[in-house]
Amino acid sequence: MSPRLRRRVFLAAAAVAGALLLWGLTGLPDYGVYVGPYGDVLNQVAVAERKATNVVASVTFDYRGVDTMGEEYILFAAVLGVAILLRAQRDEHEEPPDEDAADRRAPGTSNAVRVVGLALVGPVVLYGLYLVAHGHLTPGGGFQGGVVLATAALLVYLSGEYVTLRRVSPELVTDLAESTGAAGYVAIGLLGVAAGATFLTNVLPLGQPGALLSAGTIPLINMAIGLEVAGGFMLLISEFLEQTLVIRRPGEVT
Amino acid sequence: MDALPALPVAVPLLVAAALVGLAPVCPRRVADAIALAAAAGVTVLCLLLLARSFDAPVVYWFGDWTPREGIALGVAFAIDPVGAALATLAGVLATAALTFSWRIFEAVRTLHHGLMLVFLAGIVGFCLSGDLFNMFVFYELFSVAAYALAGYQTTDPGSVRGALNFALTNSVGAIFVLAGIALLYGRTGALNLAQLGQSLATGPADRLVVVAFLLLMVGFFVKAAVVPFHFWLADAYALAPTVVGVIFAGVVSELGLYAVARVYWTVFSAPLAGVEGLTGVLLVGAVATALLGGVMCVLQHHLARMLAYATVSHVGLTLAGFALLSPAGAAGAVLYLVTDGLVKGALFITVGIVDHHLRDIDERRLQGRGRHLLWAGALLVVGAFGLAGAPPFGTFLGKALMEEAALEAGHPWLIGLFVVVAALTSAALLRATGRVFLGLGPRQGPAPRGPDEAAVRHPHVHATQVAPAVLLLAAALAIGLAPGLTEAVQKAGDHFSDRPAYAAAVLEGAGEHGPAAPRPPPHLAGPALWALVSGLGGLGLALVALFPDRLPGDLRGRLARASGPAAAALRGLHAGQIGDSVTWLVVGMAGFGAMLALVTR
Amino acid sequence: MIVLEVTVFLLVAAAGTAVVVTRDPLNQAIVASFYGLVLGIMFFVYQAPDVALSQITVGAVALPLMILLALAKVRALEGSRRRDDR
Amino acid sequence: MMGFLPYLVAAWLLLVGLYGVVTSRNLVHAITCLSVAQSSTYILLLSVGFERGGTAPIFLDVPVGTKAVDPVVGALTLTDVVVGATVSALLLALAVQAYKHHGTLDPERLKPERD
Repeated sequence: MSPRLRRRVFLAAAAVAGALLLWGLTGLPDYGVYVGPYGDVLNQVAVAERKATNVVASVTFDYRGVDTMGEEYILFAAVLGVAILLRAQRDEHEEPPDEDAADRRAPGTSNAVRVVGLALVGPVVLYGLYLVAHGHLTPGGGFQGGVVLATAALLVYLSGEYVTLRRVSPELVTDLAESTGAAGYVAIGLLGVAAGATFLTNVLPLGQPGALLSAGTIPLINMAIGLEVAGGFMLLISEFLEQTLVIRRPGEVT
Repeated sequence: MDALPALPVAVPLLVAAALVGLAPVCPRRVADAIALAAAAGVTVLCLLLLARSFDAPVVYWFGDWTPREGIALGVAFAIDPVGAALATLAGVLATAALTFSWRIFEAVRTLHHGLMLVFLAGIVGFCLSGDLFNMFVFYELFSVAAYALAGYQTTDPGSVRGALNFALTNSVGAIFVLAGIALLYGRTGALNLAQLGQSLATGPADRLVVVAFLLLMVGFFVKAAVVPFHFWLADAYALAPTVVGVIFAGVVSELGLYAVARVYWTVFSAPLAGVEGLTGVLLVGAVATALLGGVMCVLQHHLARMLAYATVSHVGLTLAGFALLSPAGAAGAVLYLVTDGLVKGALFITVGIVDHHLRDIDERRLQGRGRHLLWAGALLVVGAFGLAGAPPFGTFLGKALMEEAALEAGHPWLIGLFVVVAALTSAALLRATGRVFLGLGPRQGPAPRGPDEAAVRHPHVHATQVAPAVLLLAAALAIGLAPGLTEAVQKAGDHFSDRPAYAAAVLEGAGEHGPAAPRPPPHLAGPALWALVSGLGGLGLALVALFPDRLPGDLRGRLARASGPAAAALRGLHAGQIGDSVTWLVVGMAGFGAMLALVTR
Repeated sequence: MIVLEVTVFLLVAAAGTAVVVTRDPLNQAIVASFYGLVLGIMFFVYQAPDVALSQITVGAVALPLMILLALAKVRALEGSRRRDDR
Repeated sequence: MMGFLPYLVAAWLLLVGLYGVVTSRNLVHAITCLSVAQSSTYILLLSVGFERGGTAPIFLDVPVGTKAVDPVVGALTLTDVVVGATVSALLLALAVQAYKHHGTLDPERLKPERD
């Protein structure tokens, strides 16, 4: 199809599809009206049963923990995929950084940005760790915290310290963090099996609601995910970085 | 409580993570062996589940969250013979593919094995799950792994384009699935299939139910490559590495059909039971898919692409079985799907061997170059008959059951569709085999390039390459000859389509199934005759293609004039443009939606 | 409260449309980052702070960043391609 | 009208995103448009679980029993956000690969070499 024909066909079809979609959506209860029962039941029982004050966390990591295991492995698979695609490409395309690369250089970084960026790394890491550790109490958790931790690595890059970043997160470490986190989730699931219950049963002591050490396996899972997500996103970013930085000469940062 | 139902998912995931984590220190052969052992282990676990699920569905609540007063708090695997059989098929194909890649695929990395195991775990979880959102998660899991695996072959630029089209189009399909889930959740507040079904059973088939079914159906049809959602498939399947293509062609498309059938029977069968035209709507898709796939298959010269379109056309046939919306139709479709998957897996491996040893995969350029690989040609011929549903292959029995169900449902013309499509796909394969391995037919395209250096350098074909293909074909034959198989399959079909029993088993832990209604054995004489007709038809078509000069001159001219422009138009339509596939997806959604809205009015 | 909700919904619709009509991918990445942020704010309106947090970290930061990096890579490849032509 | 506005916005974003994918002349642009279409499902999911007057389902400062929105859709959307982002990352890597092989990001010019 030519672009113009395609646009016309799409618009015609989308008009019909959109009408159908809206027709179906009018069958929903009005926005703001919730009929339940799933969420209502969980809001009633979850805190008592799981001792986690954040019910979203109980749902994510306990009641529907197997979904989250799948989700974690989706990230795992995507990161592996990116690594396979881009590393294979790098191997076939390895060329030494050449000298007339001036027109292709990544934009330089000013000293002020560098200082601010580096100064932010500490607080960002702390915040990420906080999010991971308090996921069962307040909003946050392994996923959000993991991404925040990965952005700490990014800050290092933005401040132009790419060489430092390479030293901090070589592929081996991020690969290892990622796969340990992923395997950790399954291992925690097997704890339930070892205790004679089903897979992913929360068999650790639950403690008291609101305490940092509560909710049994939920904080452990959060840690596993935090590790996996931080490693995974760092790997994603550094794979793309590797791509851009092949052409950036070391010490060229101004 | 034993952990068996969770293991076929947990084990490959754990092994995948371990392989990736240990990649730097793990020798390649060890990694190969671990991955192969994991895939074989998954197969065995799925077989055990299959055996166990025949008496009653195996219901496994993760985290021990058994339902309270009919409300599911957690996620369950609800394993019946149909789901377990598909999971087993995936395990078998993955084991075969990894065995095949033992010698080939030198550039392989441990990461690739990890991805394969995640892919397998996703498929298995998808087949076993009894929760709609959990199905979506596993669906995305195997899809994401599949996108990466499809684009991995960096030497073939086409594979990247194919993977992009695959990933973009299928992601749109996934969005539709999720929108359907959201609609259902807004109405019922449930995600468990059984609970969803119970909740909808008391209500009418109103606009929300219809549109939710439409969204789920369209989303899963994208994966199944039902026309017009099929435009992404050929490039993705045909250009992917053989080790991945085996699983793609063997089971992945069929998973889309499985999902539609599963969701229909567990969730929508009560409100949609009275809808007269639903079978008709599904049959429109089935016929279009079967015929277009069959014709495109004949038009291909690239062997793997040929198999990819054979997959499309056989998805159409399988859909026809499910479309009858009867237990018998579902039983036939499932048997056909599994055995057809085994045959296609064997064929894909054989084509992979040809590709590896002759360094080419185009039937015209390969003309006569396969003379020293005659046994591979023999495998392709045997596979072609399996594909055509010749007795005693399991595909024959599956097709016989579907034909009987079609007669019962008052659609005798479907038999004609089966005959024609089987003839088309087997004709394409027989033509290519005759040309490549016997050198038959007029020369087309570029002349072959002298003596084949590549083949001289690779005189030895390893047993690890041939054995998987032979064993897969043998399995397809053995299933067709297994005693008591028909009764078992019919029983599985009955359970698959018994919504109240499924709901009771999942939500109330109800035990064994009642005794199956006794059924007369299927009539095999008629189907055998039809299989003979389509086999001969396929052979005849292949001979016409190979010896066109034996046709009377005016007939040949008329044929060429009639088919040339049509073939060119079809090829142009299938150029593999990304925007096109997504456009057709929306067109298909509009078309199926309009039909559904009409018949449910 | 209702006014706030309507405003946010309309803002989301407008920002999403802006992402699509911004045809230059570099500019689009910036608009997409803004869109991710608006979505995150909307999730606070939905009383879903967990989702809002991850939407902001992913949608407003990580994803636009990856888009920028991919574009940088393409630009680098373009440079080497042009040099090869010379 | 207010009762339907979020659904309308979701449907709009889905179609607009798909329009962008279909008409795009740049793969990176198309991938970003896909993420807009994907975001329609976030809105849809959170909307069907929203209860007017409900708090966030976090019972740290409020007692259990307080009216709260559905925690399940929150969990589902969390998964959805991650899935969307990871698929986009993978697609971007494929787009970079495509550029390397074909020298263009324009899907119109990623023509197959016909057999």
